[in-house]
Amino acid sequence: MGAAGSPRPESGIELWAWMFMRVSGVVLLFLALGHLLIMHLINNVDHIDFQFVAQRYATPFWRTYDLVMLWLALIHGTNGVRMVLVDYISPRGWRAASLASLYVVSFILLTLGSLAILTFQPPLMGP
Amino acid sequence: MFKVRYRDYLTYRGGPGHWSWILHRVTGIGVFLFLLIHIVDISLIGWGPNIFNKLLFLYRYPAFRFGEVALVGAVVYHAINGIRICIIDFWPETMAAHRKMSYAVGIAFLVVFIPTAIYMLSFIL
Amino acid sequence: MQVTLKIQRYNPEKDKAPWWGEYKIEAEPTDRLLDALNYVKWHLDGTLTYRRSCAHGICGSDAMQINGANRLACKVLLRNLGQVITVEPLRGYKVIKDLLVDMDAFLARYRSMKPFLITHSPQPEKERLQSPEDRERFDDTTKCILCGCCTSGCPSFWANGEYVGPAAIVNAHRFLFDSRDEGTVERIELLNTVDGVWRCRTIFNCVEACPREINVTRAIGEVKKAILMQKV
Amino acid sequence: MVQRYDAVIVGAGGAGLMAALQLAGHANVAVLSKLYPTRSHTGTAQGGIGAALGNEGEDHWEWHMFDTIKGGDYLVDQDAAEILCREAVETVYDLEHWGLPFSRTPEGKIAQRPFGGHTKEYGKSPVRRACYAADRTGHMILQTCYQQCIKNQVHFYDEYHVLDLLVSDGRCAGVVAICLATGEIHTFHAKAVIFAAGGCGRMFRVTSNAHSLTGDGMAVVLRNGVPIEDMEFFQFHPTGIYKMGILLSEAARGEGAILRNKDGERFMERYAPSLLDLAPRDLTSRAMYREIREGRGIGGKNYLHLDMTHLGAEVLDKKLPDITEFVRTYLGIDPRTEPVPIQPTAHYAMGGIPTDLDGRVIMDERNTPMPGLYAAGEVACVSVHGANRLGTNSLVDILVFGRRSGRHAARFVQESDWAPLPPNPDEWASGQINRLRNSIGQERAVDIRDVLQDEMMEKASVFRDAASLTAMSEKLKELRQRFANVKVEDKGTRYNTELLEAVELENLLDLAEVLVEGALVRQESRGAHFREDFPTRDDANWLKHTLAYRGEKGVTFRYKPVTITKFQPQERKY
Ligand SMILES: Cc1cc2nc3c(=O)[nH]c(=O)nc-3n(C[C@H](O)[C@H](O)[C@H](O)COP(=O)(O)OP(=O)(O)OC[C@H]3O[C@@H](n4cnc5c(N)ncnc54)[C@H](O)[C@@H]3O)c2cc1C
Ligand code: HEM
Ligand code: SF4
Ligand code: F3S
Ligand code: FES
Repeated sequence: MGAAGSPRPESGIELWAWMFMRVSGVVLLFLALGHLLIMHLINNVDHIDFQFVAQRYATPFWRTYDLVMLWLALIHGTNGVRMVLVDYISPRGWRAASLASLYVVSFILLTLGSLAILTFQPPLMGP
Repeated sequence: MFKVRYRDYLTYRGGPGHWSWILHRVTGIGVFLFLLIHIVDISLIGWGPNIFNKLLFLYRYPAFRFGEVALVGAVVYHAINGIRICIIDFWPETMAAHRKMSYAVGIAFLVVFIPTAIYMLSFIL
Repeated sequence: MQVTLKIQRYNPEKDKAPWWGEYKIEAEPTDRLLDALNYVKWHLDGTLTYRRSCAHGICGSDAMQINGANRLACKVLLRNLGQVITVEPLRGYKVIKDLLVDMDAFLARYRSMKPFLITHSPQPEKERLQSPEDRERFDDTTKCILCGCCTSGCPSFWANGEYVGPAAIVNAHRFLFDSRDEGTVERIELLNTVDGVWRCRTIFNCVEACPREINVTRAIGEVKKAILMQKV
Repeated sequence: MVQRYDAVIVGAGGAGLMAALQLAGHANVAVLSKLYPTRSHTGTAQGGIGAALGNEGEDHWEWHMFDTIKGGDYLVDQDAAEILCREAVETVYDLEHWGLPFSRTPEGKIAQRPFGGHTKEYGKSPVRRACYAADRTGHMILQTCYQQCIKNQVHFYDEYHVLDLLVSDGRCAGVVAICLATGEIHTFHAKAVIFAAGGCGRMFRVTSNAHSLTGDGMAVVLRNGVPIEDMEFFQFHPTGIYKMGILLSEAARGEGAILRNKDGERFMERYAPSLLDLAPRDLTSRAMYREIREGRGIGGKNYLHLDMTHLGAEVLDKKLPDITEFVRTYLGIDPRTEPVPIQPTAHYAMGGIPTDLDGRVIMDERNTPMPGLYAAGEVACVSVHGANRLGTNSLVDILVFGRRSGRHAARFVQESDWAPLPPNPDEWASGQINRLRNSIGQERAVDIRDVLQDEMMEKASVFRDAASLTAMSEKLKELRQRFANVKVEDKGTRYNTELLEAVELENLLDLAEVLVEGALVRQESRGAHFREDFPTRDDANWLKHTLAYRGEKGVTFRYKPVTITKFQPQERKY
């Protein structure tokens, strides 16, 4: 806070972040709940194995589905955690450091996950 | 440095919105952390069926199965409450009924989650 | 009826840490909590310190935590509080003595929001006209008495005191939605920041606490929407 | 610690802030206030501010002036009343331009409602003259003025309690105040001081006034040789919530609420056949006391009913929301369906520090000003309210004369230099604080105050006579002796509110004495001052203002003629 208590001027990014949280939330509502429904209820982890994934990824639909969900969930979650960190960590240095780690981790995982989804080569059907 | 004053959150007698928010935040962080792990394990699929299948075994331990139920609960609560947040944000006039909406989220969550949890636990028990 | 007041006491001139004072008093169920505090101060312990003035919920002096929630001591009656009543200072501000906290930061935030009518066009000789509907648009937020109940009850503010807080936004809303005001752009610059409206997570504690029954969250929501309209 | 300013304003209510706005930008000015500015009692004013805008029916400032003078039982200085009523109009427009959210008429103009004693064509029928913002007009005035001060970067010393006035060579040299947060004594050396410290209703048990309204301003100047004018005229507002005194604005009756006794009778028909429930306050309060005395109080007790049940939810919720809420909160009853128990409540001091038309404090009947000293608002007596103030006129008074005193002071500080500070300027104030803090007596301030408030209520309120006033005068002597033994448990420095309550009590005792002695001497009945042993107005002997001085030998009096310009005194009938 400045001496007069005026808030720091800002780039206006918060508005977009706020908007994104809501839009991605609504889309995730369908994607994530759909994902849970398919993976954990209709099927359950007992049935899930390499084979199962391989079958699913044979069609581009599920790849796209998972890719969109991955991006939205990860960015939504990252921004959510960013909000939490900015709430609780006030000292500039600590804040910058924690945010940087968050972004690095998220970026690595985003790359990793995207590569996994995009580059996965389903082996030919068979045992 | 970390100025989280847990005592405040738990002892202040706020309204239902207070509790909704605590849960939304906790579930959000929880799901995010799970997501991080989940991406790592899924990406192992690139290493071939052997490793991947072995790893998925982990998910079949009972402890993980309970965790899975909690995960579903967290996502369901976060999702339903997220809808409430979106509604009040885009239609501020609905705030007149803000208490009712928080309670409604609670009820909707229980309605969805209890049968789901029972169904999921029935595989383990 | 007999009630026990458990009051958080702290005088930094004497005490190392806050402690609880317990006072048993006879009172009428229709007495205000402020009457009970006055009784303690006047008859049991003269050192008990708090602010008060109007005694009917208009000046905003005696905001404090009563049974764990922010209220004005002069606006709650004993009959609604039970046999044992806990009284603590507002959260999120520095305690100066007993129930009296430092409100400077709170008021500085209010002042930072340019809480005055901004106009550029020339003044008419008589009044500016304003339809009853336009007047009604911001009626709710004109009621604010700057008591601090809302900001001090906001978890987002506890987490981070950089948040300007609901009270400051309420007062910005009062001008933003006044059809006579021409300072929309300046005000939106102030509000469209991390520490402005976007730190509000629609928790509604402010609404629950506001003794003037202002729908604070709604006002904040309307400001968010107004920013959206401006920028998108 | 000594600070230097061109001008210092004591009090941040409507009057103080308005004065500050005139000085801001022209002089180095500081506003001292024992409360944070927006906590000032101006914020509690509900009903409205009177100005002959004529937005809802024809109106003229001359009519307003006539009502003010007649309402004040012809003790009003008519040159002052003329200024009040003329400048009211531009003041209201100023407030509107500053952003005050007045309620509006369908055409978008400032809405106006009827109020007690305000009439058209010199008393013919009620007129809509009170401009309002729902029932929180004072709140909006206070907020708006404070907001303008923020805009103009006025310098505030919040939570500074003024203890003493500094006078040297017959000139005002500044004030001494205690900073509540630290307990330090500060001397403010100033060319001009404007007192705007509000009223003193807390000398009565049942009052609409805040705990903080203890007449500090009046007492501080009185102690320094300045007289107090017309203190015997103290207004009792007819509709205070039973026992608590919380005010239910006249706006309620303006919107149609009716006073009823235990038989459900609209008894005002007998006392004021033409204005009925909207008769001026002195008359209405007396009528209520009569009803109670004659056994027509509700259940034989000392209260009556204010009936709003016929007004409908729309009017209650839209036009009187705060009042409706007070009734719900404090009485637990719904004014839509049940009548509200009410009783007259001590409300407003017509008297105060005597000033001329520019707010300069005057020292005697020849209007000799004390250079550099000003007063405005309820603390002052210009006198525009005479023996009885009309509803809505105080808000006009604080703004019109707050502004005039500010403007005059702004000119004054350009032209003059600082009066020298007296040696040891804070000697008296520090002495008072130390004496109280170190006192070894056994009296509790609260016990003395309780007696004061109860006895004043009984002996010096709506009805008075020689016997009751003499008894009260004796009582005050006894209380003063007890006060010498008052003890303060809190020996600390920061926010020692117990100590301040003792200071405030001393002020109340001084003022109660002035009130009681003045009332005892004034052997007539006029406006709010009603002597049962002298029940009629006596213009031959008493058409004059009281100036009370307090010295070694107690209170002494001088008298000042009333200025009469347009309206000759007549019998007062409604
Ligand atoms: C309940 C109620 C309703 C009313 N309704 C109306 C109405 O509808 N219309 C109308 O015209 N009038 C109304 N009045 C009367 C009117 O509101 C007051 O007379 C007027 O507001 C007084 O204003 P002021 O500026 O003189 O003083 P206040 O607003 O009382 O301010 C006094 C200031 O002085 C400061 N102060 C006091 N003592 C000291 C000290 N020792 N040191 C430093 N600072 C000090 C205080 O902190 C405060 O800032 C009403 C009054 C009451 C009580
Ligand atoms: C399923 C549908 C989802 C919806 C509708 C949704 C909705 C929202 C909304 C609206 C917010 C903003 C809250 C605010 O600004 O106050 C939010 C915050 C958040 N979300 Fe989600 N979300 C969903 C899924 C997820 C997922 C899958 C994750 C994890 C990766 C997640 C993690 C978070 C986090 C960490 C926050 C921040 C919490 C806080 O600031 O208190 N959300 N969510
Ligand atoms: S919005 Fe309500 S709670 Fe907040 S400061 Fe204003 S009156 Fe108090
Ligand atoms: S409690 Fe706080 S987060 Fe927003 S809704 Fe109220 S300001
Ligand atoms: S004392 Fe004024 S709000 Fe409670």
